[in-house]
Amino acid sequence: MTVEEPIRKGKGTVFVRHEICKGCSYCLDFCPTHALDFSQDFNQKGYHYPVLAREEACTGCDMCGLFCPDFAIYGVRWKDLDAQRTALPTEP
Amino acid sequence: MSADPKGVLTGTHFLDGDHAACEGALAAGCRFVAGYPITPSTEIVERFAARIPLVGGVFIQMEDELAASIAIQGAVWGGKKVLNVTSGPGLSLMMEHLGYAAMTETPSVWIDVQRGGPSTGLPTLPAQADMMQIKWGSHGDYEIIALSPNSPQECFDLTIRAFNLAEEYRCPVFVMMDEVVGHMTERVVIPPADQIEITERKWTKKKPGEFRLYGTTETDLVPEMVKAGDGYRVHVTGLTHDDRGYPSMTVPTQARLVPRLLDKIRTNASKLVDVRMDGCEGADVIVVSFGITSRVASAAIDSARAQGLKVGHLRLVICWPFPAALIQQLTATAKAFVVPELNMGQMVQEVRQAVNGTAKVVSVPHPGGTVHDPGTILDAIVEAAR
Amino acid sequence: MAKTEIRVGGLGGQGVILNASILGKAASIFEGKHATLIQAFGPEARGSACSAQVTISDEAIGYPYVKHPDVLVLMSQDAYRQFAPTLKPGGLLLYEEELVALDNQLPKDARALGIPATRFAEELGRRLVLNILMVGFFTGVTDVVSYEAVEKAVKDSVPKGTEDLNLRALKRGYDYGREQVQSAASKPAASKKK
Amino acid sequence: MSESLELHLAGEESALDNPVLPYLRQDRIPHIWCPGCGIGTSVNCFCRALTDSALDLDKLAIVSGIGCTGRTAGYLNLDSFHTTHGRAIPFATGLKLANPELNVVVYSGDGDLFAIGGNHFFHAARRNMDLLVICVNNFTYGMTGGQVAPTTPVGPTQTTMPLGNFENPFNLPFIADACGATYVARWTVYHVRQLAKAMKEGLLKKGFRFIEVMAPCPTLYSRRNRLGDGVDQVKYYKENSVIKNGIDTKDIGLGYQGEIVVGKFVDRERPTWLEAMDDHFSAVLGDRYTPYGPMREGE
Repeated sequence: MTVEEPIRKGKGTVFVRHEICKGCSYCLDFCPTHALDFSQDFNQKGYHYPVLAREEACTGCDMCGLFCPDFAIYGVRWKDLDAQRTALPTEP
Repeated sequence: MSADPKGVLTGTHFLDGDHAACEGALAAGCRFVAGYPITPSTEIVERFAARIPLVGGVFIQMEDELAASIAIQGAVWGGKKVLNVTSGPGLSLMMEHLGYAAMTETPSVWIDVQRGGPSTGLPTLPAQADMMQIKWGSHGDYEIIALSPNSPQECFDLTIRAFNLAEEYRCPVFVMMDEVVGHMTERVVIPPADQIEITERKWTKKKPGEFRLYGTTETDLVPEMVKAGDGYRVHVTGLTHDDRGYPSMTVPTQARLVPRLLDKIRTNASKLVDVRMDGCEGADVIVVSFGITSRVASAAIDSARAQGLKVGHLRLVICWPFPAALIQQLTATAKAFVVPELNMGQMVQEVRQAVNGTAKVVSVPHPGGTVHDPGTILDAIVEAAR
Repeated sequence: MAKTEIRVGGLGGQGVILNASILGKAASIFEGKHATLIQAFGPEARGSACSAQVTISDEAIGYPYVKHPDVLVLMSQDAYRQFAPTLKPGGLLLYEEELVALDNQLPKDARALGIPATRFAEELGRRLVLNILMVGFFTGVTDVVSYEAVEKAVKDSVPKGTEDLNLRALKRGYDYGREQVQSAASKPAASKKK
Repeated sequence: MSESLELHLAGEESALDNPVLPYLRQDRIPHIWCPGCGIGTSVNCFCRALTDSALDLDKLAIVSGIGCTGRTAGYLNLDSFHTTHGRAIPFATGLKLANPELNVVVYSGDGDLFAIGGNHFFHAARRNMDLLVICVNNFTYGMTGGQVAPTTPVGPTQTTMPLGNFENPFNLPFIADACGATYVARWTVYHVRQLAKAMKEGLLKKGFRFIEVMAPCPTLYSRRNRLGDGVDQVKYYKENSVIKNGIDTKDIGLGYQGEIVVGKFVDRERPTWLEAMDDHFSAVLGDRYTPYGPMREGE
């Protein structure tokens, strides 16, 4: 599976596990830059989950991750992710 | 393996049952007691508190019996062998934790020095009226093992045995003393440590990842154990749990777990039976007794035999599991069973059930406070022999 | 089968239990006999009536209670009131003679020997050794346990540092007991056994 | 681009997943807590504190009682014990004393720790038992359906206070302080960074340490009292909290929808129970004392 690397509009991004999100809205409300919105879709349990609506606003600060009661989202700075990525084993 | 000499007070002593039981616990390797004083069991924890700094271990007096009976279980999962000590009202308070120990299969020894009840009852006077409470007192279905000493020497010996059985079966094991046995002083011989056999905890040899906390086989219903801090990252819960220990409140999990908790004892019942029989073969009347009442009954039996009656004596050393099959066998010759006990008729119900109508069963109840007059038991024997 | 049933009675704090325990220990540990001690806890309060029962026997002891003792050792009037009527016919009463006054409750043909044990204890320096004096008195008057065995039991039972005092108390009680027996024997009226 | 990162960007689980996941028993996630419940946020902060404290997780044990917060033990990938109602502290006491190498954390709710288990809290604090006690205070009994708790403020309706609560609630930090705790703090689940830091401090300190975590119970407290959802409660915490480190704990009782004083109130040193025992026996018994050390029976 190939996914296009998103264009880096901001300093960071978020990762979401849709299926364990319960749509509590903590991440949306306490995102310092209001970068998140609810999805239009439902997950399997019928909740709208967060999506990064304003990529340019995300700093990767991980406040969403800290607030999330369901361990469903976390934020990361691109520079930290790059560091992690270089630590990953390369593809054969 | 043999006992750690550090805890063994080898020699001949003049001890009461409470103190002897404490020495039994120390000899068996008990190094943790969380106690709460209650008459007439207090001397056990007092002695433990005095002895343990010399032996190496911990005694802590908790704020109540609820705390004591769960702190010991924490200590088991921390790796210790533990003793829980109480009497009447304290035992009632501990009932939830009896269930927790049974459900989590936490090996632990519980000494109940029985006093008159119900409620505060007779704090300083004897009874044997908790026999059904330990069997049925916590909610749900479970099995325990119970031993009943009738002398200070047996308080020592059977306490060690209780510790060994607790490790073997991973269940609460009771030493059912009574005030008379607890406060009765006699010679107690404590052998050298190398003559005391100790059952080690069933520590697993499996590695984290391979190990399942409640993993059992069809031939071995008792799971292996680990302790906190060894890297197994176990989860222990009183909820119905699967073999990983994880809560699983489903009908199939309950249907696997609860029967196993019972069967690990019940399928070994014949192995666990321990009685002392005296003249039961060919006896017309058999007296079934336990604890201090067995000594009172022996006086009555002597008198009855002096009158020419054929009387046998069956003393329960292990009361639970109850030796139902053995008693059923004895009905082949015995025409009556006499059951004196310091309660209004508890174990006699088990005898009745075992006999199942094939012989007469005579209850000799006593409300407690003192022991039977041997004459009362004699009268019952004579009446039963007719 | 030689079997002696003893009841020791007094007030909490007089050392009733220790007294009985020393006798039991002397017999079972130091003489190889069998002994069973039962403490009668009264209603919880300390300082009230207190008693202990000791059975000493050559054979294993079944029924552990003493209903009609062969020997009563009494240190208070309350204990006397409670237990004097239970003494076996022909039994022996040993009593603290300044704390217990005899009356007609004692069974006929019972023997009674008194000792001013509290006074002796004060003379030795500690009222607390009253119970050891009574143990010595018992040992001197009866032949249930030997003096040597009792001496060992006392040493084994009393707090460290008090052994000398307690052994002096034991000796004093024992000697007084021997004297009483001899003087009773010399007076035909008091000797019912012969 | 690695496959794991691709999956990641597609919203799937991967090796780069949420850094708190290694602390959780992932086969038990999702958890049972309601949408907007604050317990999960507190656990999230606790996981961050585990990272920051750099403790050996094999030597860390967690003990919970019964109730919603009591389920925490079941989700953390540590030696974890789900005990009986109210008795997490005495169980933890036995565990700690049996194996002093362990860092033992009690994680439970306000009803469990202060109603049915209140007595144990007082005594463990008095003894300075070496435990970190984290109390998630949601002002109600959640698991049983919203009954009045010893922390419910005067005013709100609960199923067993159908006309509104008229009982005075506990001031938890004041109790902990008065009973002798070495560390006392209160934060809300709005204060995620401070809470994670307090939990780290608590994990690294000795003695009886207490952290109160105010958290919403949207299902049975907030909505029932027309206070909105969980997120509305957390916003309320944000707007009404005042940080007052070091303030006298007697002055920080919580009213209904009033000012919330948060902060670190107590940080002091006292010998733990085991230290006191060891010192005392060494002094009194000298060479006769067999020092108590971690040991397994039979070793």
